[in-house]
Amino acid sequence: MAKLELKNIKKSFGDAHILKGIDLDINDGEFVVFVGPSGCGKSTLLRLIAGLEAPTDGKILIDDSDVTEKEPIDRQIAMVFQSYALYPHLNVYDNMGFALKLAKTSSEEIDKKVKEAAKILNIEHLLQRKPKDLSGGQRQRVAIGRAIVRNPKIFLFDEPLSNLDAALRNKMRYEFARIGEQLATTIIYVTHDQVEAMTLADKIVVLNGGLISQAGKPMELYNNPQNRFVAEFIGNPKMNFLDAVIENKAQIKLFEGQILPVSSNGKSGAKIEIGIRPENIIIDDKSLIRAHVKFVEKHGGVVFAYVESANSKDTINIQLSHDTNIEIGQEIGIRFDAKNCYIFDESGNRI
Amino acid sequence: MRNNNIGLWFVAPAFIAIVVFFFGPALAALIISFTDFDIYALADLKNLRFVGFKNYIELLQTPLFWKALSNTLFFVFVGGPLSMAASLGAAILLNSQAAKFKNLARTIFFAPVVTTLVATALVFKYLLHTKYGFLNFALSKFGIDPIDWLGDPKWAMPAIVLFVVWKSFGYNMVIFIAALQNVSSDLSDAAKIDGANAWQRFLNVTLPAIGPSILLVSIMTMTGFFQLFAEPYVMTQGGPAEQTVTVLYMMYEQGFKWWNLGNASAVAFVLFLFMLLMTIIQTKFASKQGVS
Amino acid sequence: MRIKPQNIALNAFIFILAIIVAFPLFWMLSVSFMAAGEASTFPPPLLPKQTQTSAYHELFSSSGLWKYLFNSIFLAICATILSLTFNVTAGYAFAKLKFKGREAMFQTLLAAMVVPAQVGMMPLFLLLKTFGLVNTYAGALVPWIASVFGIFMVRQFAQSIPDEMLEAARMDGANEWQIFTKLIVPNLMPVMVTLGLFTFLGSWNDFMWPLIIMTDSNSYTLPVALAVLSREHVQDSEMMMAGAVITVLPVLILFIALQRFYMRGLLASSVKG
Amino acid sequence: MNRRGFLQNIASISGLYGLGACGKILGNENAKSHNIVNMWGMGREGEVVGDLLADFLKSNPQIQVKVQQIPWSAAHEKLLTAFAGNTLPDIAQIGNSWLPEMVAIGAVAPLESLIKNIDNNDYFEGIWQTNIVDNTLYGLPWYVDTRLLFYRKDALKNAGFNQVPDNWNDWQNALKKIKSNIGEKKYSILLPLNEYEPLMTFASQVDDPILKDNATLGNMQSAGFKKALSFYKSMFAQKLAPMSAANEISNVYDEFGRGFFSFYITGPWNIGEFKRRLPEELQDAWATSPMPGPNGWGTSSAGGSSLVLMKNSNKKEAAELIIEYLSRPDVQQKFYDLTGDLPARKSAWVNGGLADDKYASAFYKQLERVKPAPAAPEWERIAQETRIVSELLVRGSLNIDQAAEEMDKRANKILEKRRWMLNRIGGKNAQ
Repeated sequence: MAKLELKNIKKSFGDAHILKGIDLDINDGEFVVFVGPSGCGKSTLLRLIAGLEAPTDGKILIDDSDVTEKEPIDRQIAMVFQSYALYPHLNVYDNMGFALKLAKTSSEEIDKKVKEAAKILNIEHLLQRKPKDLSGGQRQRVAIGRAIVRNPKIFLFDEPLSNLDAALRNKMRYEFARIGEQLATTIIYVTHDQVEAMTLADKIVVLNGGLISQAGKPMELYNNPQNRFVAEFIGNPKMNFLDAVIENKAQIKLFEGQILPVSSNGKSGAKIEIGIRPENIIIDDKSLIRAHVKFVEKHGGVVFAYVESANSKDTINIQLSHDTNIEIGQEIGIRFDAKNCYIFDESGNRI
Repeated sequence: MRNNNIGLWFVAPAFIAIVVFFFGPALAALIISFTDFDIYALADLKNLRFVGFKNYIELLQTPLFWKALSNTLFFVFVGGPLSMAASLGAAILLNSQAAKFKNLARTIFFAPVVTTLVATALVFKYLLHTKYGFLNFALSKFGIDPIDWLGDPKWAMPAIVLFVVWKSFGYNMVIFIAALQNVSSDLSDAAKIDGANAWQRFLNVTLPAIGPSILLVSIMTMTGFFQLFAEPYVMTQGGPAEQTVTVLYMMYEQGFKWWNLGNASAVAFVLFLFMLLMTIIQTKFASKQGVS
Repeated sequence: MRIKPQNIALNAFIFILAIIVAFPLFWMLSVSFMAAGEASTFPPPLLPKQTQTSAYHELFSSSGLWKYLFNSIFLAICATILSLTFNVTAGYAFAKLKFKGREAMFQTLLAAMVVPAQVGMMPLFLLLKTFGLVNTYAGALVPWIASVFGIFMVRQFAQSIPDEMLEAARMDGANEWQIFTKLIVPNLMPVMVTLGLFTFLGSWNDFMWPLIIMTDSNSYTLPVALAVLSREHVQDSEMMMAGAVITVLPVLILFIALQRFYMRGLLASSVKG
Repeated sequence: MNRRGFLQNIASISGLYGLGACGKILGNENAKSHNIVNMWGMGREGEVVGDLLADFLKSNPQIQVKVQQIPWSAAHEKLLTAFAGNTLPDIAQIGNSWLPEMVAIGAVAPLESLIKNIDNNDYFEGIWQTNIVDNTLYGLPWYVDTRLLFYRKDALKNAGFNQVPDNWNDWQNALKKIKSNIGEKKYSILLPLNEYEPLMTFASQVDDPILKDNATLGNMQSAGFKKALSFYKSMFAQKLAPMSAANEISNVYDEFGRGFFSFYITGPWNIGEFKRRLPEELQDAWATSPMPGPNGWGTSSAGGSSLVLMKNSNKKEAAELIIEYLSRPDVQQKFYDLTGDLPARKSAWVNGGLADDKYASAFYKQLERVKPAPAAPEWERIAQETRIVSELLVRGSLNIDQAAEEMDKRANKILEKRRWMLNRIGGKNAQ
């Protein structure tokens, strides 16, 4: 268990500036997920923490000691790779024991630790197999097992689930939560999937364009996104956005002229976007905001209706209960409470 | 398909050519190796005797054959691994991220491969000259006395190996570079995190990953080194003291210099058997190691 | 970016290695422009005192080099044409056409890979003798007509042509020969360049077979002529180096110009195992 | 089938274009025509034979000659290959010692019709004998050749000798003296390890023949041969000769000029080369001498080249005219002028004053004392094998007895077929 501090981390490859100044504190025992679209720098950040790359600028501290210039092995970290990176010529047992062997651990000690880890992961029966004889999920466990035996201060996971099919991914997500709890150590987990982030993390760090967009507890990010990027990124299905203009301190005006009683502290006449989650939109035929139903998606428990309104660039997604009788082609009215609206200025910041 | 056997017409010319000009003669060579076919038989077939295994038995009793065989095996087991080590070393150098002008360096390293063997063997013959050769001149700068590279029985083989390594290492280097580019960088990162140093990473990540390439390259290289001929022909004519006579050189001399075609065919088949044996051993060994 | 000292060392090492590897070729070129006897002095000179082409003049005027040059070029071109026609048709058919005995024939060819070419050389010589082809261009070309290696290379490449393309052409009413000439050959162009290059270089650099089959000096190729001349002119290093330059330069230039194709062929042949 | 025919067959089989063009180029070149006599000349002789024949061709316009120059080092190999491949010319110059072999395989035709016009007393006896197999003349000596000593007069004088001693013992003492004068890095004599001639010269000087029983068995373990072998070996053992092959001495003439060695056993062609290649100031410093023998002047090899007519030639008449022309005394003299090759006919020596020439006279003397090589077709191979074993001897991996035994063993093996063939035909037609 350890805490990790990143101080103004920058990383460039030639002219490409991947990380532009990251400051982040990760506490002892926290399960932190780095999430963001591809190219946001999340994997690079992980590799910097691992010591596989050196930062162009900035410092990395583990338990208050500066490890910026240290080799991976001196940082007491373990990492699980997206491709699992198992040694193809070694069997599961040797794969898991490899690092210990390099550290000249006694063979009894190795045996004990490998078997312990195998038990946690339910792979005791696979120890003599070669990686090529394992299924994707099994390889995944071995890769985790290889990290566990090291007893590291920090676990690093680089998109560990992205090579699995959907069903297995759900199962492993649960496993990760369980293992995370069992290990009770600091975990840094990189993913591009916000569902994984929401379900696993103690703390989510949303990265965008080489900078931290927002960091915080999952529900904090969901309920209180600091900017349009986080608002859109977190939450499934996605938040809807409608163009609007600030009328005055207490009101905004939608595209078609409807006035909503939403208070904001922006300047009058400023262009804004309001965001509203699908579950917060209510069908109300009396409402002035009119829309045409273009498509209805029946998921069973819930139904999503995609409607078009002059106010939005894209279709608006509405979450309905399963007993709705809405149909394609219908004209409906929609409304939403002002308290459920998020307002973003032109540069995407929450106001 | 309407015309089912049209493919036969496409294949036939090449197939017939290979059967007539390759399989046929190879089979005939087997038959000839059981006769005393020589220049007299060439003049008059009445002078041909069927001698059974006599050519083979006599061959095994001929000191020159053992000399040639041991010379050839020296090339195969010393020259081959040396050449492969040079290839692998060069490939690793050029595959490292920090290397500059990789393409230029690769072209330079590869150039000897496409050059004409006879011509470059001649160049080396002069470079290795005892008195005026550049190598001895360079060595003299380090205080080493001139070595009679091609004239001293001790040095003739190493000198030819030096040439062959220079000439051939670029070929395998290219194959190794391609193999190294396919080595998963994740795997090498994982090993770094596991605490492996560069040498341990090479042993545990790179080497297993390029194993199949190494097997292939070693079969090709050793097969090639079994067939050395032009090098001794141009550089030493088998001398000094038969030190550089290879099996193929012996076959050439027996066959095309003295026209003892029976003997020469036996030599050719023994060479063939050795090469076959090598290939089988290597493949077996590799499949045991789990390289597919 | 921090420049690590080991990176400097690595590049310096590569640089030195490149110099060592290139040196023999550089020296060959340098000596070929020296005055007669200049290279046989101590210490060995690196560069000619005065660049001159006398060694080349001597070579061309007295030793019939034009003839050897012609023989080498002519044989290499014919070998290339032969190899392309025979191997491309066969390689394509093995990859894309179904016919009786295809597998058996292919396995037979596969078996040929383990038999060294030299085994059959002596009977081949006798065979060609009965046809009166010893000491003829045709005799020298026989080994280049078709090669298992070439067929494999073409086959491997042709397998990537989608069957749908051939089927579409058949639906359009093309016959097999039209499909081959109009559709396949253009699509096989890259591998044909590679195969052609390999054959050309192989024929040009070949030594043992022309040495055996070309019995008189009018028919020598450059490598054979060079080997023979070198025994007669041991002391004329400048002239021999000029001969080496003439022999090496064409293939080196060809290789550098078509390097991309060469490397592809090399790698293709290395994955066949 | 000619080339064009073959290629057109290929072309028609495969339906290819390009090759038609190839066929044309092939067909036009090198076509065999009926009035062209093909001739092979070796080395320098091959270069000058065209000039020699200029007058002949003027007076015989119906005959055309196409000369091929074959390098000496590959000549024997090329002759056999051409025989095997059916590509022999009409006339060839061949080494004397190869004649039995060429006769045995049936490559050459007897020169019966020529013999009437030739006076064999005008030839050196030892040389003439090499051209006769089974009492039949198969070759006409064209030039003669033997090996003898080229040496540095100054080195010999410094050692206290005015001329080359006539026996092995004194000669070697002279060599030792020279060695002690010139020191560690230089040598008294060059005996190139890649040539069998020096050893065979010594071997020809002893009483025992090299092969015995109608040349079907080796006789290398005889006392005589071993004596020659010991003498040869002692030259290296006492560091009188360097352990190197001729091709490792980059330039024999320069090295001779620099005094790297002072004695060299070689042939007459080097008279011209020494004159041409040695610097001006050394021109008076060298001389030639007949070979010393075990007890007084010794024999040397009956070398040289003969002109032979090939059996498969279809231009025999024209070919014989050419051979006859080339052995005329006046042509022989011109030949000498062009090449420095010694004329085969004594009259050419005397008429041209060659017999009294300061360098050539030693050869004239030596040629009266030459022995033909053993008349076994396998001789060339045996000689080569013997050389290889002698190199092992010199380099110390075998002793004299072992070497002699090994030489016999190799010779006997090579001669096995000859013994079988002679048995089969009951000893008749020994060749």
